[in-house]
Amino acid sequence: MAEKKVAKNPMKKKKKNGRLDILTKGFIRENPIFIFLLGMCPALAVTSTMETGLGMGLLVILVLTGSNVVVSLIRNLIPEQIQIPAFIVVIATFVTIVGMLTEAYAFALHQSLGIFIPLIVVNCLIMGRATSFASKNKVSDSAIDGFGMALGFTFALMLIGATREIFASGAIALGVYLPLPFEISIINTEMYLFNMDVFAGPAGGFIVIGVLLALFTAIGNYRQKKKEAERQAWIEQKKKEAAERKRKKAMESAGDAS
Amino acid sequence: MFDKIKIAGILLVVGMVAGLAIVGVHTLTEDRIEENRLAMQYEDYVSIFPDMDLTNYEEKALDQDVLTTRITAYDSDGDFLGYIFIGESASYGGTNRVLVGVDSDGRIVKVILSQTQDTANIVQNVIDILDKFEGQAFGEVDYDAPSGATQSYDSIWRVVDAVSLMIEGDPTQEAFESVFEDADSYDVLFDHEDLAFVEEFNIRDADGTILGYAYEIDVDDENTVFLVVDQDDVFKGFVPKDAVDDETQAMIEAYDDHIDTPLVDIDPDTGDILEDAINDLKPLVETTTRVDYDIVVRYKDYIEDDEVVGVTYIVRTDGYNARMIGEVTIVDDELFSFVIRSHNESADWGAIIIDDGDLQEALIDADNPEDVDVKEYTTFDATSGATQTGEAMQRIVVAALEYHNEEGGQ
Amino acid sequence: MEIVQKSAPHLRKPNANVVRMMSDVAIALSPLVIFAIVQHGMQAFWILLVSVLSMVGTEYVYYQIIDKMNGEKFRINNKSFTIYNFSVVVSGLIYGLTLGDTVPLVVVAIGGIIGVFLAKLIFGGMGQNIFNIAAFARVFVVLAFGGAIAYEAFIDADAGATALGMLAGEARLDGPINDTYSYWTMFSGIGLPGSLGETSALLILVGGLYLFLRKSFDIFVPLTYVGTVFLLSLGVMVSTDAGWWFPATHVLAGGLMFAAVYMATDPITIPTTRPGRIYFAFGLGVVTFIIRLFGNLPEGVVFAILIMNMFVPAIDYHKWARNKFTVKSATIFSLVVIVTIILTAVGVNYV
Amino acid sequence: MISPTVFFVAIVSSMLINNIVLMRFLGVCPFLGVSRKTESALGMSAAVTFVMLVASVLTYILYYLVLDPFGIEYISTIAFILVIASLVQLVEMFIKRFSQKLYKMLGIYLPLIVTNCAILGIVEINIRENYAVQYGFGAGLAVAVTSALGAALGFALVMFAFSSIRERLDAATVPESWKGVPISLVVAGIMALAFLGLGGIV
Repeated sequence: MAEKKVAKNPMKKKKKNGRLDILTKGFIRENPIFIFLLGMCPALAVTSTMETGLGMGLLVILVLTGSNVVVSLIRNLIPEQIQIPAFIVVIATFVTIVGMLTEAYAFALHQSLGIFIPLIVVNCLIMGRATSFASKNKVSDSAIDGFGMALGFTFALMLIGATREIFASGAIALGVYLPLPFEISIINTEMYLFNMDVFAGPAGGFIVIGVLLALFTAIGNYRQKKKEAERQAWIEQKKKEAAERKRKKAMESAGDAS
Repeated sequence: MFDKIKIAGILLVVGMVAGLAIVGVHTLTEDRIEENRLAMQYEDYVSIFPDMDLTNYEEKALDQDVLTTRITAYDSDGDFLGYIFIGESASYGGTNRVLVGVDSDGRIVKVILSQTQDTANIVQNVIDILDKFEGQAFGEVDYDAPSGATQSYDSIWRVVDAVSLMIEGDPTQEAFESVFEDADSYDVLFDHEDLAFVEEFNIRDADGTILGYAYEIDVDDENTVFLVVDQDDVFKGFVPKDAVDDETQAMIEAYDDHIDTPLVDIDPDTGDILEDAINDLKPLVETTTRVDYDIVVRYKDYIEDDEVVGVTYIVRTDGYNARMIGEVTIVDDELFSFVIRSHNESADWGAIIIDDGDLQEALIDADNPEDVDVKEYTTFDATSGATQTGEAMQRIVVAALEYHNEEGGQ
Repeated sequence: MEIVQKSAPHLRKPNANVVRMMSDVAIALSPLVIFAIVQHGMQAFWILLVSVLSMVGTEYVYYQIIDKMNGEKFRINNKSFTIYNFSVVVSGLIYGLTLGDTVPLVVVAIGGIIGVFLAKLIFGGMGQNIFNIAAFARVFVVLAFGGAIAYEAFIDADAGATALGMLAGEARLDGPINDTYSYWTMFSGIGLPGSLGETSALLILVGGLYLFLRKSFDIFVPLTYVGTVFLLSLGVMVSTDAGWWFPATHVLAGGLMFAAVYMATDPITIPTTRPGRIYFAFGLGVVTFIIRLFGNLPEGVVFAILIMNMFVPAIDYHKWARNKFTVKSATIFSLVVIVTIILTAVGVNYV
Repeated sequence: MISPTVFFVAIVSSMLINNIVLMRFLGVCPFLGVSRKTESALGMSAAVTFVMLVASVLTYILYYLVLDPFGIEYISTIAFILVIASLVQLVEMFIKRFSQKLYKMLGIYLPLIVTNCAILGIVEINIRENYAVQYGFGAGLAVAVTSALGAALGFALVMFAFSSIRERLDAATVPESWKGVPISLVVAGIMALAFLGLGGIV
């Protein structure tokens, strides 16, 4: 049994469900922050708490899904030469609208994100998805792609934010910035050692992302090594089988001869 | 050509649709955004008086060292809610902006640290104790400082203290106002050590003109009384600072008959501390003339063998630590003697230069005391603070000479 | 074909000399350690012990884990572990000596662990680090645990300020120090408040002299560093009429001497060429003095070391790094020095 | 008359204390992406400086002469990004036409600048700081340009230091999983930590 398992070619990917794959790939495999290093500015600037990270993520979900849909809708109407300016207009429009909505309905979030709301316009992630995916695929796929990618982005921001917040204040709060009907601490260690101011500041942001990235790279490397080992084992086995076959053939022919 | 027009047209359409969408959302959200911005601007006010009507309040600029603004808050029915005092005071990282809310009963509603540059940990330490101000009545505010965030905390209680003075009023000022209606400010002149009164005040009106003088008498630990005279040394009565007990009140009332008689003509026979004060003051009033000068100067005749031979000036200035008072005697337009009568310099450094006497001699001997290099008379180890002590001494002599020359030694 | 690295990395790799150099530094530090324990009591001993142990322990555990991951067998003595050349011990000692005697031990330990991990191990260990390990650990502790340290010694200048702390902010030209501490106190360090190791200029000089005689450090770095601060404060003294206490305090009272002798001379994190080292030390002096005079913090040496560390590879950059001063570079450098002094001396009147 | 110290404070504060990369997190993408070689770091810095200065002049004028008087400040984001995008396009064409040398130096970085948040960020900050209200239109423009120049110089300073550190790190024995961006981020973190020490110098 075990041998059979090894014998499966690990290089052959099993066929995945297309839509689900588009949705989930942004989470880990093509995570915009940890794998592609897109949108590092907001990843550093708005993640001093988990909630601001979540808020930024929500805005990006709205903008990215919206712009992907619109870009995909008009992809056949826009000539090649003016693609970029037209996309910029679309994205900037969405950002402006989302910014105004935030200011009206989530004012605390708007204040804490500050300049980084208009800066969503220049987030490479959004322009990148518009040119590389939405302008080539149909509307429903583009919507799913935008949503999934932004979800991955949100996940990364929340992870960074949670790490920084727990070190900076020893607790993770929810309901301070987002217009939620409650205000609670999800985690509260109440440990004085966790009051490391530095993690709320810029230096902590860089260091936390650096450490998380190293962690992700280490996990990736470990997986790749494992995969590589599996592949090597498979090749060995194939070689062995071939040798066996050869030997058998030789023996057969030898037997025939005798 | 047509292609280019087409491209331009498409861009135009995209732009127009985008513009329309933005304008649409803008009209939808405009009012709410404005509301939110207002709420943020007045966030601190609202957290003190949640019912405050933000469209109807009065703002008055206060001309003070610490307090900058007073907001009078009303609720939506137009009823008076209380005051919000805004003060600014220096702390470690920069200036702290502190808001103190006072309700109509004169109690503290809330103290808010609204702007600070101190580090988060220090601020946290301070915020924890701000709550204890809540509900306290002025006059009995408990200022117990926590260990740790000293400067931050100091900056806050300075503001609360200033508000307290404004609400409660300054007892000294009120006492003076009960004698002189126009009294607007006062300044401390001299400390007196061996006399029945401890401090001497100038009382001024709003223009800065001197209305009269007051002498503070500590009857006992609890009761303080001022002896007030006008600028012609006419007795204006004793007035209590704060409330005094019945015994002291009786002592004061015994002098009511003498009000509006010149001080030198009063000859009481009560045998209490108030009598001592009058007796101590009489010779001062008789022998000296008070003048108002940049550095406060007062002069009296210098008498030797019952003969007036010169003028003695008493000059007050600020030394390194606090007030320093010197007596400069000028005979025949020349410096004759210079004595430091009182000072607060530290015993190790500043006082050495005074006790040494070298600088006094040098100042008297010099043709022009302004040219004396004070630093030469300070020991190497004691340069910094002692130099300021020496410079204060120099200022005293120079001021006396200057005044003497201007007034012609009258 | 392009030759990228002029100062080859092997120059920075551990060699036989390192053991002698590092043990020399440890010997030079020992009078300071004894002085710290005498002056501050057992608390100083515990702080130094924890700071050294945390750094040594982190490095040991790290290399054991790395070996394990590479599939090697467990051995008690690990080949990459740098306790054998005293490098990590010296870092730990210096880090401990920059702390005040009121820092909680657990904070000391966290600073040591994070310091040696983030500033040394992930850069590839001994000889590869860009930033001074002790300086990074100290800065991290100050900024992370500002609250824990502040109340007693560092940030809130009112409560038990160090001698230099009295000169922070508004009071920077007031000079109350001589009223409190005599020159002898500031020179000998007896009774002077401050970090464990920084107070005694006398013992630091003794250690520096030992290192100089053993040729274990580049004497030009501390000379330039202290000289720059002295010249700048002299300029300010002249322009503000402050008096001799001003330069004396800036040289003697803070952590300047300690940093100049033990931290700024760390051969790994300073430039490789002689002129480069002098530019580096001059930069240290300027940054230190600017932070002290204009900044929020009373003390600037550790920040200055980190800031200048980040420009070390730039100073060493192959296109302009030279082993000797040329007439041109010497002229430009002297001009820069003069202009800096004049700017600081004039600028202090406008701030 | 506005005092010259305002300009000095503006330049020092936006260069060192509020350093655009280390403290404001703007332009982190080029900071990490184009800093492998010192030459390219310097080229990028030059391009950023140039575009940043011109963009802050243009957007400032646009905002206070067009958007503000007509009460349409809320479309400023879209207006600014279009100005920057077309400006970059123009500059690219202009340089290509007139100076091949300059084009070789800046050419490949110019397209990257449109999506560089440093430019849009500084322009937005200039408007938010309300210089025109504080100092009047003309002087406000001068202050805005000065602080943009300071920001660009700060960008160049850390780019230069960072790229030389990365060149040295390439030769170091950095553990495999820390190689590249993770160790660079930690270096940037330590740099930010060190820059905190400069707080309050102006």
